[in-house]
Amino acid sequence: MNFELSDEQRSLQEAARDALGRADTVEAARDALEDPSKLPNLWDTATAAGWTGLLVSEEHGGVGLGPLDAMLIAAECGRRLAPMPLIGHLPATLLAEGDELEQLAAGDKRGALLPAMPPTDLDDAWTVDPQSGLRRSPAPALSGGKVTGRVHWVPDATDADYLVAIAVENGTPKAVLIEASQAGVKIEPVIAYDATRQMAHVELDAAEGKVLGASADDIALAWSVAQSLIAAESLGAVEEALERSVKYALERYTFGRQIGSYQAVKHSLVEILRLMENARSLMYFAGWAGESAPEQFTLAAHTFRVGAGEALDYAARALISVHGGIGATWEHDAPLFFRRAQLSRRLLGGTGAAADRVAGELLAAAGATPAKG
Amino acid sequence: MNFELSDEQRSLQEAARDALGRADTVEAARDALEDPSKLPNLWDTATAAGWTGLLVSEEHGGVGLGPLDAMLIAAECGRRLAPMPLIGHLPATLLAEGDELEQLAAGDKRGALLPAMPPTDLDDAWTVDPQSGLRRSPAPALSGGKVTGRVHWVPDATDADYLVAIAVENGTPKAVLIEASQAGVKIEPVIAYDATRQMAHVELDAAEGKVLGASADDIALAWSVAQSLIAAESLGAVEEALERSVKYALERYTFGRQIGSYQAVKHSLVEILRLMENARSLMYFAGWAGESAPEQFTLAAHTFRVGAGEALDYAARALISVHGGIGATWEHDAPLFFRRAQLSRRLLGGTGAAADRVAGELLAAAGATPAKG
Amino acid sequence: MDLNDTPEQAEYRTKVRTWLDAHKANAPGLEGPQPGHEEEFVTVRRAWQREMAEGGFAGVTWPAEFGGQGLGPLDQVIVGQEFQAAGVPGILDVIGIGMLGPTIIAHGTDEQKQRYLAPMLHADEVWCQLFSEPAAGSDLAGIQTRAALQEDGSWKLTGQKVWTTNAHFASYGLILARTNSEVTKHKGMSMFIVPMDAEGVEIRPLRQITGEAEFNEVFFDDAHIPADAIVGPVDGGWMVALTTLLFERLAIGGGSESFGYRADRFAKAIADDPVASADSDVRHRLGKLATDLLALRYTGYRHLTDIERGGLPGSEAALGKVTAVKAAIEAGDLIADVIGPEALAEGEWSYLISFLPGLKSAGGTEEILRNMVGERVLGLPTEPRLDKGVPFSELKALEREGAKS
Amino acid sequence: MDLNDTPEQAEYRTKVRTWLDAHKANAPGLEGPQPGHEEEFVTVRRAWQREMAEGGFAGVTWPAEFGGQGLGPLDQVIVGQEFQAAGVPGILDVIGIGMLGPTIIAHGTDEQKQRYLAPMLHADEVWCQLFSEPAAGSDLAGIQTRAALQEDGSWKLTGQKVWTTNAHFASYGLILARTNSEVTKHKGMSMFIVPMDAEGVEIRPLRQITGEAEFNEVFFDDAHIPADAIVGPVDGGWMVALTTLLFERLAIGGGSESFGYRADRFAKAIADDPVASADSDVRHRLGKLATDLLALRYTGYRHLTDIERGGLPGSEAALGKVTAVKAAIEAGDLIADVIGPEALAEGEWSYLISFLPGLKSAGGTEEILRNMVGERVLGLPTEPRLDKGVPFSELKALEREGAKS
Repeated sequence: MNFELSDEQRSLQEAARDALGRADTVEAARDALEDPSKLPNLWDTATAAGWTGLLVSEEHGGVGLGPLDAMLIAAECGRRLAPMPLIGHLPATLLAEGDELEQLAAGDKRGALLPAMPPTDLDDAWTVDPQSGLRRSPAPALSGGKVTGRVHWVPDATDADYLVAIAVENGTPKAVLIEASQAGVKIEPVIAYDATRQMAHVELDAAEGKVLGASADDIALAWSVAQSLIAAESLGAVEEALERSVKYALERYTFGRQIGSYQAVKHSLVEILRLMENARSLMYFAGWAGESAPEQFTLAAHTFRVGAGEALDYAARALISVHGGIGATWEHDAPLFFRRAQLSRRLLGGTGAAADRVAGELLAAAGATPAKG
Repeated sequence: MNFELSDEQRSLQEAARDALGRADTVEAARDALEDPSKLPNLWDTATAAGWTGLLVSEEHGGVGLGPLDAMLIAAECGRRLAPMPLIGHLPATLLAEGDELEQLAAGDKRGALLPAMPPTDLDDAWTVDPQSGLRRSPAPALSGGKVTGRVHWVPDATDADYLVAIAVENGTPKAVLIEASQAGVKIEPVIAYDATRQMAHVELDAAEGKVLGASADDIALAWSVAQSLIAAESLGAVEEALERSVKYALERYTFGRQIGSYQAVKHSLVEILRLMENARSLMYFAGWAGESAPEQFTLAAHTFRVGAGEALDYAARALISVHGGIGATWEHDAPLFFRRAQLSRRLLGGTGAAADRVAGELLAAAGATPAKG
Repeated sequence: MDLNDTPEQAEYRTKVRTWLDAHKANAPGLEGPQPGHEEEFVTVRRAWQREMAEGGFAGVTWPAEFGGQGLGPLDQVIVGQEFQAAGVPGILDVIGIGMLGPTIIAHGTDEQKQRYLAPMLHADEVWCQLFSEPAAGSDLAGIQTRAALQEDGSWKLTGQKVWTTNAHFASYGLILARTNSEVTKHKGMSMFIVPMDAEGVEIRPLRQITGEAEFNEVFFDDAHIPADAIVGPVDGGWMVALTTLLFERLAIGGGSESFGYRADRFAKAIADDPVASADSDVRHRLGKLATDLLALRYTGYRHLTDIERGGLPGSEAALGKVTAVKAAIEAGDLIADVIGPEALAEGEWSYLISFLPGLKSAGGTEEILRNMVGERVLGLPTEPRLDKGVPFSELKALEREGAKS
Repeated sequence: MDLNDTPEQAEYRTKVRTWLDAHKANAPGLEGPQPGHEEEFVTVRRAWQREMAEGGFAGVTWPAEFGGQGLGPLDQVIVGQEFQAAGVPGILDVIGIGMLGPTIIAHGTDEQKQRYLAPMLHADEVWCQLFSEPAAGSDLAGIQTRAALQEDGSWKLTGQKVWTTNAHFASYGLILARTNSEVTKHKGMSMFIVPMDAEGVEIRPLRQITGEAEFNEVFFDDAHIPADAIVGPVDGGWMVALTTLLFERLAIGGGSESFGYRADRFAKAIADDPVASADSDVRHRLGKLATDLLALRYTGYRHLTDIERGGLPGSEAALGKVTAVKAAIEAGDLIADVIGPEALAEGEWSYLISFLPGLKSAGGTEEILRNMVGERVLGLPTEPRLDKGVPFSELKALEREGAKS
């Protein structure tokens, strides 16, 4: 029984914290709302630290670490609201092969997964996020080696060199590595609300690519890893929000007492702690499953997404409330955490779809035969 | 603008409070859990006060009052957890006719509606509560003047003389008045959790009855009135729970202070108040709509059901929590309010179906074309 | 239960409608200032308020001797309802006419009433309220801005105010300042009228999550206030402030839908999506939040009934804001869950979601509201106060000591 | 991240399994006492604990000199896991062996250890804990039960205790009583061993919402306690009580699933209903509460890791109960919403729903837990205490005064 981070993992955390501390990414998150060019380019940081090849085996030029290590890096990025394009890149490295994989691992090329949601117990289809609305779009189609379709709200696609699209051929999902610069690829950058997330709508019109060997399970794994990374970012942001909230609750007085001595404030801060510790346990669950119990990784990654999402929703609002009126102004950083929470909740299927999948996994294990529509 | 109770309504409230104060119905609610015969028979109280004919016109021997007056009586019954069989009886009087109606109005006979849920924007069928599970049962069928089908968890059916069944013939709902004593009627009394509610599963096997003239709208109205009555009972119970909680919060000391001075307790009691006042406004909405804006009554009655149900869920748990451990024991009355809350929430389609209908009404008004299953 | 007008109210409503039919062509739009066009916005809205004042629809409840109509609060509500129905904005200076003018009428000198009320009514001079401070959020009596008495009887003002609406185009502000630190904190404050263009007054906008600068910070650095600018007695400012807050409470009585948080508006956003319209999670969430919003609407009618009967809505009326914010947050969450990131990108839902966190604290944090209602309505005991009976000048030291123990 | 045993643990686990294979045929069922058969239940469970003690599986962490095995808390956890996996109950006297025995080992005299520990281990004498009182809920140090010193050095006990598990078949109780009212409340208490069959001791069951009487009230009316029954020094009872509470916290470390609130159990109830299994409201609710319950399971492993490393789980471990109760309440609500009134009529869901309100307050109300965690883990300041430094005898008067002000 050893359910804690290893010494190596703690070192990795600390190194990430150091590396990310060099730029004031929180301040940059504010400036970028007016002028996106104010965002620091953190790709070099990622490359120098070896994060670009974190999940790639040493044989292919990576460092051969596991999902939990990637989550720890993502958490540190989330803590600093850093515009670090790893949610797109890292899952792409799980599916890429050969020379391109080595380029991605080295950071010479950037990758982005065009994420597709695996089938659920209620729906056999592979789907992608629509531009708007609850009806999901079908994943792109693969035909004659060419990919056609639209995928919306793709994280980190804007500056990607290689897109890893999930495309369906005869009902079977295939991962296809596509050069972003070709004519059949249209990448429309979109920034919504949280300027540190560079997203894009991607249109593929008979885009040519290399069909990769990844199986449906591999592709589903990439989706779950993306879920766990966005969850880890959220957990990091919660840790920062709690720290800042506690600090203010100790500094600020009202009616002659520190506000942290009032039950309403105290209990709300403890609620952040409770949700945060639960989310941390779920990160360990996802990390452990990713390493030692792959059959539980889907469940684990999605519980982590749900738990961390709930924690950030709560913490971002509490950070504002604890600060009173000033927390809702740009005098304070709280709005940046709030915007991060709002957007994160809706990406990659959203936390709602993650909760639905958690239920679906458990119901299927319990032998449910749902009465479909 | 006059959105308050009239003097007459306040007198009605007070008279009800007096009449119900004569028996210790809360104590009886406890005793009845061991021995149902301990429940006082309140039918004579209802008859003497004219409540049995409350919604019946004077012409038919009633007192010709409106839905709001009925809700006020129900609220007083709820406050005392009184085993008053009006949720079954009063809606039945809205559909009955002729001699039977006069008998019901006078209290010479007891009636009970076998409630059927009207179609929604998603489902064209008239349905009744199933014995168990989320799949609703079809309403009984009417054929050749005879009614066949099962209706479960029918309030107040146990001692009823006349059942008013909602039965469907060629897709059209009809109200049918059925003598309970005949061979084709099987009434299986059930008491679940809250011993003050005498319910029954009713089986009709080619039961003979009198097909009444009530239209589909009339029948839908009876359903909504039943919703508003169970809501009113809940509101009354909330008022009592708040009063008892506040009293204890003033009496009880911990760490040298009255517990009501602690924010956690204070804010929780204020939350009961907030939910209670919201529910009261919704009762007035339902009462006003019942009188002056019938096209809004469905929406109003179901918002009241949702609001009062939420208030009672919260208040019953808070009543226990405020009292600490003792609130969860039979030393205290709090468990009786808790049981009342638990059962009320699941009767007559449950508060969940009511929330769904509120949404359905608003969505239909906004021109939705839902993508049905 | 009757939502209809009395005959007198119906008559007044007709009068309002008739005036609106004749004048609404002159009315500006409902939208707020566009970036870069703030001044234009203020100019147009000033003109519209002037037209309203001339028609008798500004200061409806003010006594006739000060240019008002001497009518009741229900008549004011009728004006609001009809203007809303006609899709035209009301007065620009809601705070001045609703709260500060009435305060001056109650506590001001004859000269002050003479000088200030008419230009306020006609929007020639807009006013702002200078009560809140950064270090005195929930505890208004903890303000630190000082007014120091000068030898000539005038005052010098030093300190910082915050949450000041309209400060950047206001002519005057009503300011609460500490004039005596050697008594307990409620007893050493006075109320003044301060010209916003005086030397030593600096105004800085406070941008909110929405990106708008609805509020300002105002800094005072030895700003001069003449002797005759005091409203009410020296060191008697707390009573004057309570009057202002009373009028604020009356103004809120108008109802919770003034923010535009209507169940049908939110339902429309969902109804546009056929999948969402049939989804049971979406429908349950919509049904519950719509229930809250409808409860608010009908609670509003109960409050109007109280007002019609000559009373004030009880303190529990403050809970309406709690419900409104809670339901609107749930609505914003639901709609953005249904629409996705597109809902955040721009437009009404993005604005709604961004606006709510600020609204939650505005006019008192939820914690303070719950304390207030628990104590006044339910009769629950207050918390132990460490600052009771302590001169203001010693409070800081006491706080520091408390923190250590 | 490794959930596997160390080689030593694996070996011990095998030992437990081997013993269980040989003995589990003798084990009673898992269910609680049936109405009217309580005595029988206790008899059977006493015998099973005796068999466990003889096998070395009661008092696993007790020192060998007192009949224990001298093993670590992780070994205790392994015993619990294996017994659970085998579907057999553990010891009857969880409170005695887990908390009261260790307290006596830490603070008792040699004579006391000699006399009481072995019969406790073998369930010949079951024990109960007499700390809580009706008037001292959250504030344990506010107890009023008095032990008055007699001329012969013995004590007379008067007062009332509550929430006493197993009192009706316990031989002895460990009782905290006030021995000096003229000092501040924490300083005037002492700990005693009291025979439950002594004259002047009366036990009354407290029935809960479930209908069960898990707890008792115990009344003392001049009950006699010999001089040698005191545990620890006179007026030094608070330190002894803290030891008991420390062992309680260690016992809780075992994990949150001990109540049986497992995600898969709740999912099974929903899976039985095909309509519910496809309903998005039901699925969202299930997904969220299952997330909480899985978080608890893996938080449990983190705590076990802490224990394995020789520490105690931090104070935040107390939040596990908050999450467990919250998620289980949501599960009960969901399942009863799906099944309908039938779920309340009888059986496991009715029991679950009824049990939770009591569990919520057990071991400290949620408010007190949040205070404790906020102060110890986040370093937030305590609330002002009115009872600081005040002799116990004057507290009542102080409270009355506070209520007036």
